[in-house]
Amino acid sequence: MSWLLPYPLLTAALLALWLLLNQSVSPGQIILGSVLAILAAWMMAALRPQKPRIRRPVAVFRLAGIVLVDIVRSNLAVGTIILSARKPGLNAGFMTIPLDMKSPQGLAVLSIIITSTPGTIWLNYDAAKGTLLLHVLDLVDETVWIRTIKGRYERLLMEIFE
Amino acid sequence: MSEFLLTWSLVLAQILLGLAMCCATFRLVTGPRAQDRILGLDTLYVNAMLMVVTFGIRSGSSLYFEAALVISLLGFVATVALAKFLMRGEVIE
Amino acid sequence: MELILALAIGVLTGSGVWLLLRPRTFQVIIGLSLLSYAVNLFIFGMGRLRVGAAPVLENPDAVDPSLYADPLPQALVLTAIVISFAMTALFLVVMLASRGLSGTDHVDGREES
Amino acid sequence: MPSLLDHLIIIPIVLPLMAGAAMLLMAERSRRLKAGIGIASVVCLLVVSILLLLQVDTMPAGSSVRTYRLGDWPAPFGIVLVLDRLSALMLVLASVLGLASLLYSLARWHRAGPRFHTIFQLQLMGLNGAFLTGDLFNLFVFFEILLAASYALVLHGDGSARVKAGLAYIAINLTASLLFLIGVSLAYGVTGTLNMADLASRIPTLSPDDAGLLAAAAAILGTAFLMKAGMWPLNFWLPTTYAAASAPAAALFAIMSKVGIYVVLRLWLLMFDTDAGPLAGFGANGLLIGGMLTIAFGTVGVLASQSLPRLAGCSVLVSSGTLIAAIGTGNGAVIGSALFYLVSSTLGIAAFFLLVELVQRLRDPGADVLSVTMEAYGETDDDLEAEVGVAIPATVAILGGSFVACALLLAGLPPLSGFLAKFGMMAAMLKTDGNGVSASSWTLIALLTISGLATLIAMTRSGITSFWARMDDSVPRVRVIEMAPVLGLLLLCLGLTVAGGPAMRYMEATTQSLRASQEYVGGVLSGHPSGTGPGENAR
Amino acid sequence: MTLAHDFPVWAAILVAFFVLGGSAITLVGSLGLLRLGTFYARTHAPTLGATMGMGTILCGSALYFSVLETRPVVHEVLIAVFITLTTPVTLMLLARAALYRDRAEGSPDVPAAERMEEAPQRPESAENRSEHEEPAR
Amino acid sequence: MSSGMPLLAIVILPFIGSLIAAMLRQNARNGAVFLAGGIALSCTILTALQYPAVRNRGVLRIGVEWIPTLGLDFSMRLDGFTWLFAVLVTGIGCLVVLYARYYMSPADPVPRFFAFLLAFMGAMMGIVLSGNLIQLVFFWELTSLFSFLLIGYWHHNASARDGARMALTVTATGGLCLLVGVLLIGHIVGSYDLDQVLSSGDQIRNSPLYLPTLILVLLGALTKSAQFPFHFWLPHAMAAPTPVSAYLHSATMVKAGIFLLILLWPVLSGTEAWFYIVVSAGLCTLLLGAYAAIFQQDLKGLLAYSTISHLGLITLLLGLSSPLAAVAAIFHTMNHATFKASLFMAAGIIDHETGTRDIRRLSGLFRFMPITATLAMVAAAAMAGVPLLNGFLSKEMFFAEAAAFHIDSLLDHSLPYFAMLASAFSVAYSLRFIHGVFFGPPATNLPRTPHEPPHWMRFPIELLVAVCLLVGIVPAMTIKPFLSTAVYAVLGPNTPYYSLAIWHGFNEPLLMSVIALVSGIVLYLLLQGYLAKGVEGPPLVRRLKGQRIFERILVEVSWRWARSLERLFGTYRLQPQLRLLVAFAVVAALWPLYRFGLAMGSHQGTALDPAFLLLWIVGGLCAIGAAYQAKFHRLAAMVLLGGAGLITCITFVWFSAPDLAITQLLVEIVTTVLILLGLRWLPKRFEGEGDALSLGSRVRRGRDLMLAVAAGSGMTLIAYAVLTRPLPDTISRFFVEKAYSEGGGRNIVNVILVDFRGFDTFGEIVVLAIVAVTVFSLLRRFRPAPESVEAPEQQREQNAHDSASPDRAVGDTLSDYITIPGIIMQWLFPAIGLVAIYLFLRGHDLPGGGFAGGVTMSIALILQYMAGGTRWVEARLRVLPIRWMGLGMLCAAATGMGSWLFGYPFLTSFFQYLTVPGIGKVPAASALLFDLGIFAVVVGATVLILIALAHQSVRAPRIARPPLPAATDMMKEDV
Ligand code: NA
Ligand code: NA
Repeated sequence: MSWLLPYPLLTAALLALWLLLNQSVSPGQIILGSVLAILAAWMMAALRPQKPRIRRPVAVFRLAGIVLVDIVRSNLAVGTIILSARKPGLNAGFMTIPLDMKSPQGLAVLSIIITSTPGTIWLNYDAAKGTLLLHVLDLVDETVWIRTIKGRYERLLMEIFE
Repeated sequence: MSEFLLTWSLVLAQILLGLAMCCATFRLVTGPRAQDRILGLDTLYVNAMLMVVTFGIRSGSSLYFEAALVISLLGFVATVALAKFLMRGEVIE
Repeated sequence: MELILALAIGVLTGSGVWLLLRPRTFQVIIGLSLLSYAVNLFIFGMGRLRVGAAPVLENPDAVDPSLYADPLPQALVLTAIVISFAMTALFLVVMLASRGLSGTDHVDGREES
Repeated sequence: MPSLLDHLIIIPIVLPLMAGAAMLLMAERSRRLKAGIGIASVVCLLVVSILLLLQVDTMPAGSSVRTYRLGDWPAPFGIVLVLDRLSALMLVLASVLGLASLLYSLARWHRAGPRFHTIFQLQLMGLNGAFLTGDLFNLFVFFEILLAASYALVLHGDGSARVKAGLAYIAINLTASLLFLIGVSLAYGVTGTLNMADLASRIPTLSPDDAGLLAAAAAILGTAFLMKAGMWPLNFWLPTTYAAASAPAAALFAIMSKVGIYVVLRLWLLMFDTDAGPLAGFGANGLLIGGMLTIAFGTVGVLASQSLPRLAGCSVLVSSGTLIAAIGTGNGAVIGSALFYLVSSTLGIAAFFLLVELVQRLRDPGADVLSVTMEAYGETDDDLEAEVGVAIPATVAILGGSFVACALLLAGLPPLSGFLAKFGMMAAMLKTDGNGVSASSWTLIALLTISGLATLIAMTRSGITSFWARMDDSVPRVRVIEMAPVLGLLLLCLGLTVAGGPAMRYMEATTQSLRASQEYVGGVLSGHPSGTGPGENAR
Repeated sequence: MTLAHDFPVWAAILVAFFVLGGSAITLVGSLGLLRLGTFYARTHAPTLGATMGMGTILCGSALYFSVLETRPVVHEVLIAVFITLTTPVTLMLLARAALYRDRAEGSPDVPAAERMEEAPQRPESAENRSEHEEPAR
Repeated sequence: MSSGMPLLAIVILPFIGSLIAAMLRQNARNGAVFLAGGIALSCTILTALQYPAVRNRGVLRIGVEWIPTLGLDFSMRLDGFTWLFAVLVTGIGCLVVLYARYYMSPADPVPRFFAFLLAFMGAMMGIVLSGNLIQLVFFWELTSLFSFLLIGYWHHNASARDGARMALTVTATGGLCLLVGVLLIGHIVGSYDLDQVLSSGDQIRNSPLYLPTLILVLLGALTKSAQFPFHFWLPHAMAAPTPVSAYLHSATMVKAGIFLLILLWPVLSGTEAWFYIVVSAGLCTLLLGAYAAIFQQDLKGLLAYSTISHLGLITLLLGLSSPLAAVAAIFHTMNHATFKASLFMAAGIIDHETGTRDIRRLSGLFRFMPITATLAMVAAAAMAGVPLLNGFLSKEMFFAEAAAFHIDSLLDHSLPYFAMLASAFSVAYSLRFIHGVFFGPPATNLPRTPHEPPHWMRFPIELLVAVCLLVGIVPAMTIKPFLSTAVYAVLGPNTPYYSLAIWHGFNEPLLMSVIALVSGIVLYLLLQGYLAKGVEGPPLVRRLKGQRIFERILVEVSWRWARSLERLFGTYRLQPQLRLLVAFAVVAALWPLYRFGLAMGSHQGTALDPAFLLLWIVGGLCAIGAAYQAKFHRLAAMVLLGGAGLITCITFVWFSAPDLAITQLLVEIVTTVLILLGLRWLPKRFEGEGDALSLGSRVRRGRDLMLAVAAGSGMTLIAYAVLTRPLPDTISRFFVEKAYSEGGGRNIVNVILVDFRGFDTFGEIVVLAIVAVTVFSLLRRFRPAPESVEAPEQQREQNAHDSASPDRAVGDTLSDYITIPGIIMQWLFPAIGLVAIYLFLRGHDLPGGGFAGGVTMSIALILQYMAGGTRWVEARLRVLPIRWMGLGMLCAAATGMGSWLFGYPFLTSFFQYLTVPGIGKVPAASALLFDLGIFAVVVGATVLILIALAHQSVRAPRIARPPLPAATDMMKEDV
């Protein structure tokens, strides 16, 4: 079975992608989509990526909810800074956060979360030291950010991926 | 009523997006550094994608969806290449 | 809108021609790209401008040509885009080869005296 | 069920494509196999094009146009291939040159870079397509094919001269292609059609307001074509590029500039003939003057050439100028002879390009400059006054004989066909039915004469340095497969002289049908499709 | 412009709100490109458009088409997913590249790499800059 | 017909012989001689046998249809005059072959010599026997060609080369003039047929084109017959082997000019223009030649100048336009041929036996070769016009004509005196020839010891001298019938009474002869002292060297002028060429608009949308910015270009072209990656301090700016004019109506691309494939600029940093940089692939299609290359782009040909709805198969282009090798 579906989750996602693209859940599209999704997964298998393992699917949804809320909040915050401050960006600065997570997939998701959230940007992850360099637009208190990232995101991500 | 509302909100939205594109273009044209220009281009891509989406609503047709989809999926490739060129002096090593 | 597009074509052409006449190969390649945008828009414009009338038959029975933008120039532009991409690639590589062999990126393979 | 013979028209396009594509699937090493396929394909092309020529030639007068509806869509909507005398002639010419160059390249050039055979086949496909298509935009596409392949062939081999020339060649042609697109689309924007025959049929009904725009479209197109044809002042790239290209490529290019001529001839006669209203005869003077200036510049170039390849390149200009000016006269008899000239000069120039490379194996590079300085300051070294002839190796003798033949062809001297061609054009210009001979005809006659003389002087100069004033007596290695194409092409020219009657008759018939544009228009728009199916609703 | 006559007003109001709101947020974000003083600060600006701006406009679109075609039209989700996946990639790579360049020029405004202090400063660093852009103001 | 066949044979046989001779082995001396001799002899006999046909004023004709549309037949014509000439040409040809057998060294590869000689003879016979004027010119130019080869036979001698080239240049130029002249005659008469032309004398002389015709024809004739001022080539032609000189300068080459003058004499002569031009040319030549001959030191030089002089005499006679003079001219032509041929041969024998031709060194040869000396003396006496020899008879006639009255002018009145003067000169040089060579003390230290030549070598001279004597003594019994036949053929009813008697009583001509003879002897005696000094060249006119002037002019005109003209009106640089092309196009487009007027249309445009205006503010700024930045800030220019492209793409969306928008965008992306890949190999440019603009470059920039503005405004103008016009009745109507019903697709653009105009797309993929293959092969031998061979600066620094840090390995910076984003890029790989297939499959009905799908697929691949690097990807994926392209093209072509099986033309599409269980109706169109081919080619080509560029970085070790010198590169690889 694993030769047919090397990445079942990916295959499912690709099938979903196909159905969404075609805006149809007709049997024909499901069959065609499945075939294509399997083919695409084989294509992916050729690249021999590390197999991600998702241990706690529930955490995925929690994380998604948290991130969504954070994004909306940060949007408003950053918007306010841009519009209101006389010289916006004066508080911006770099900071380093030590990370415990090692899973590349987890790190990738973290990078997406951090960068997607307005106000923070992922600059560099030093794999040797396990430190992450960030740039933050409103860097008043580093600890707030460390708490947010390590507490809110990294913990959940480690639950999911490690 | 709804027609009036939709028409004008969309026209206005497109003007806002157009202005947003002008802002991005400011960075694109003035820089000062290469990274600023690339950032401007990336912003321009996102704004353009949104412009296409509003245009789709305005024309009531889903024919323009794929254009937006392609920008969203592949627009980043150009900027990634530019960014990598800045960092490594080479796009493919 | 017609005027805007016509002016856009003019600006692209002007910038493209200016670059085309510059002495550096890179300028020429950018100029050719700008010119090809201008030409693509020009071809496209030859079918006149229609908003919200994409030539895709929503209803296969509605075959009144006045409902749709002229599809032919669009097909022509598609071909033109592909060909100009190919030619850009070729010109680029020849430009690199020339730079490597002649030691200069001047279009004439040597700096002007 | 129509026979395969009905599809003969498209063979010149599909066959080289299939051959070229199939060769992409073969490894780089299997050159011998590829050479075999290439030769087989070109020989087939030659046979097919001769068959097509015979086919059109035997068709009744007034309906000598055959069409092939691609995708079975009727003209003017679909793309049609149109075969008439002119296109059949050009097809034969292209495959003759193709065969000669391909054979020649088998000696060494096909090993000088990867995928030579594919490119070569596709080059032929582009040429054939350009000659056959009856659609303006499709013409653009085939122009791009033949240009793309020609870029590859210019760059084939190595060396900075090729790359440098290639860069300029590509830049100029890309610009011209953009002009082509502008012209085609503008014509579409004004008339609403892309089919050449349909375009011609719409011109008489064109609103006077649109005449200017259509003429502008034609002028822009004309610029692109005349650039390719090598009209002054758009032709400075030509000698440089042709001289830089490898011999078989340059020989094949002899017909490339003729593609521009072909299109001008076809479109101009079709669009702006007498029933074109205010546009009738638009641009004739431009062609005439441009052609004459081109002859003049080409002549100067021939004289100023320091090397044989460049001399050959400049003689392309002379040939192009002659043809452009001949078209510009608008005189049917002149155009008829000009077609004969086209064939003769194309064969001659191709043979010369092939020969030049062999001849250059004889000479040391400094000889060219030396020959002129010796001429200028006299006092040659007279020490070796032995009055015994020097034995000439057979190779050198054959090369020398071929060189003489090329010189005669290019200068328009007997006994080869160049003489008949020039004579025919001059005689036609003088044949005025009682009206006086125009000043432009006098000028053109003078230019033709002077250009012939200049070519002779230049060829003599370089021939003497190459063959008679050789410093060393080493015999270059020339293979039979290199010499045979040259001799073959020259023999064809001799054959053209001997069979001048039938050849000239064909050219006259071609011109007549070209000038009767209704024949073409009618043939294409209503015409006799060759590959029709059983019925309308069969689709 | 083919806007349906019988489009429900409530939906129209919602769509208008989403679309206008989204574009306003996007404009604010892009305005950030103008207003923010340093490159790193500016990198935060486009995320507004790429997250909430995009999200609301896509919501508007999904709502509009769902009402128009009286069936759920949700393929806008794809755009959201793709933008969410791709924009961070660009920004990360770009910001890191900028960091490298600033470090290489010895800019005092960026945190130095651990060993960078010891690495010899290149005297020709100004020249390196002149290739692709003007010196930073 | 059959009666004319020998004429054909006479012309063709020599050419056949020539071909055979050319194929003989180089040492096949006797074979070549027998061949050449046999052919010359058979031609002579064949010619002689035709006499009965022409004797009674008959004309022999044969015509073979050649090019009827041009009014050209291949026709032969023989009358009394041409018969006589033909006999001369073939007869002397026989003798020359015999003579050459002994003259040419055994080491000489004579087959080539005889091949040229025979061909020359054939060409000469062609001239003589031509029945129409174009054919005459045809053979005329052939004689120029073969004489060139003959003169240059000993081409290792520079003088032979120069002499040959000069002869060719002068005579071929004349030939071209003659061609035009003949064309004019044809224009006037309406035919090139000789009989018709000869009967249209009045028409020609009264034509307004008479003068140009005359001048052009005379240019041909006078250059060929070496008349002043074109005489200078002849002495230099003496570099030829002596048999050649004997042949060319007695009976053939130079006589071709005379032949033409005589042939056309009935139609061209008799006017003042004719008189003045021909007489002056003849007179100058006569005097100058004779004068120069006296002072020559080379035997052959003396004979050459004497030939010039005698040709002048004949020309002068023809110029007089009187029938009697014409008779004299014909007669003297024959006589000159006989004595001059024998003299040349004699000179050749002397040269052959003594090893020199220098009169200063030769002396007293009578002792060593009495027979040859006697023969030469007789021939020389004929040349001098001594009684009882043929030369005397014609000279008498000449004197009589010179003294006669023609056109009342100073020229006419002075003629007798000049005639006597020239004759005196000829006596003097004949004396010099005889006295200087055969008498006096025996010569010492000659290169060889002289003795009599082999008998058969002398035989031709004996024969010719016998003719001289016989004609001179008994003209009535020998030459008279033939001469009268010839004369009648030329003059027809105008034939005058003339007498060939030796003795006409004491009359003016005799007196003149005596005076000339005596003064010639006196002159020679007076000059002996001067001649003994052995000075080169004739006094007074020594500085006037025609050859030097000719060479100077030739070099000046054909080289220096040509080079400066080429520089002035041409260029080798690209920029001016592009400028010209653009300017030409702008002018060409605007000129008709100006001429026919340009009105804007009245079409109701689309309403202004402020957002669209904003878009193009952005687009315009990007375009102008790109133009501004491209010189020093390449990356900025690229980014700006991308902005302009994006706006273009949105414009397509705006105006209802979703397919275009998608394609434009995809291509945009690929192009950016492509140019960036290239940029790595383009060393940086620095904005140097020395970039202050010079005035010249300011002017150039100003001009370019104006051109750019003109081009831009022109495009705006035209675009606006069209955009505001209503759309004409376009062929698109058909596409809209048939797209679904007959094309089976709803996306009309795509149906056009794969069906209605699928052939365009077919071509387009071929272009793509060609370019990809070209890029590939160009990059296989790519040598980067030396500055960019190394890894980029960034990489070197980052690697240095990595290796300097104790806790980092080289490459860590890269992996820190790319790993995390790389994972996301990897995730996107199958997604993009799926989207590619989606775009491909839906193309026929909705925006998308094979091209869009193909490019998307290749972007998916390239993204992996960007994330993981070349080696990483290629260790995992095996992409064979060339195969993809080949298969794609074959697939497209096979789809196209598939319709043949059903009896339809290429690319006819088939579609129908298949009902698939569970899916429903599925459109199955052959167009999809075609689109698949496109997809494959696009993937293959795009990937090949990008990967080939990307591979350059991997090739580093090979690249690091210094580039080979360019020109020899190919050779080295090849051999
Ligand atoms: Na962020
Ligand atoms: Na017409």
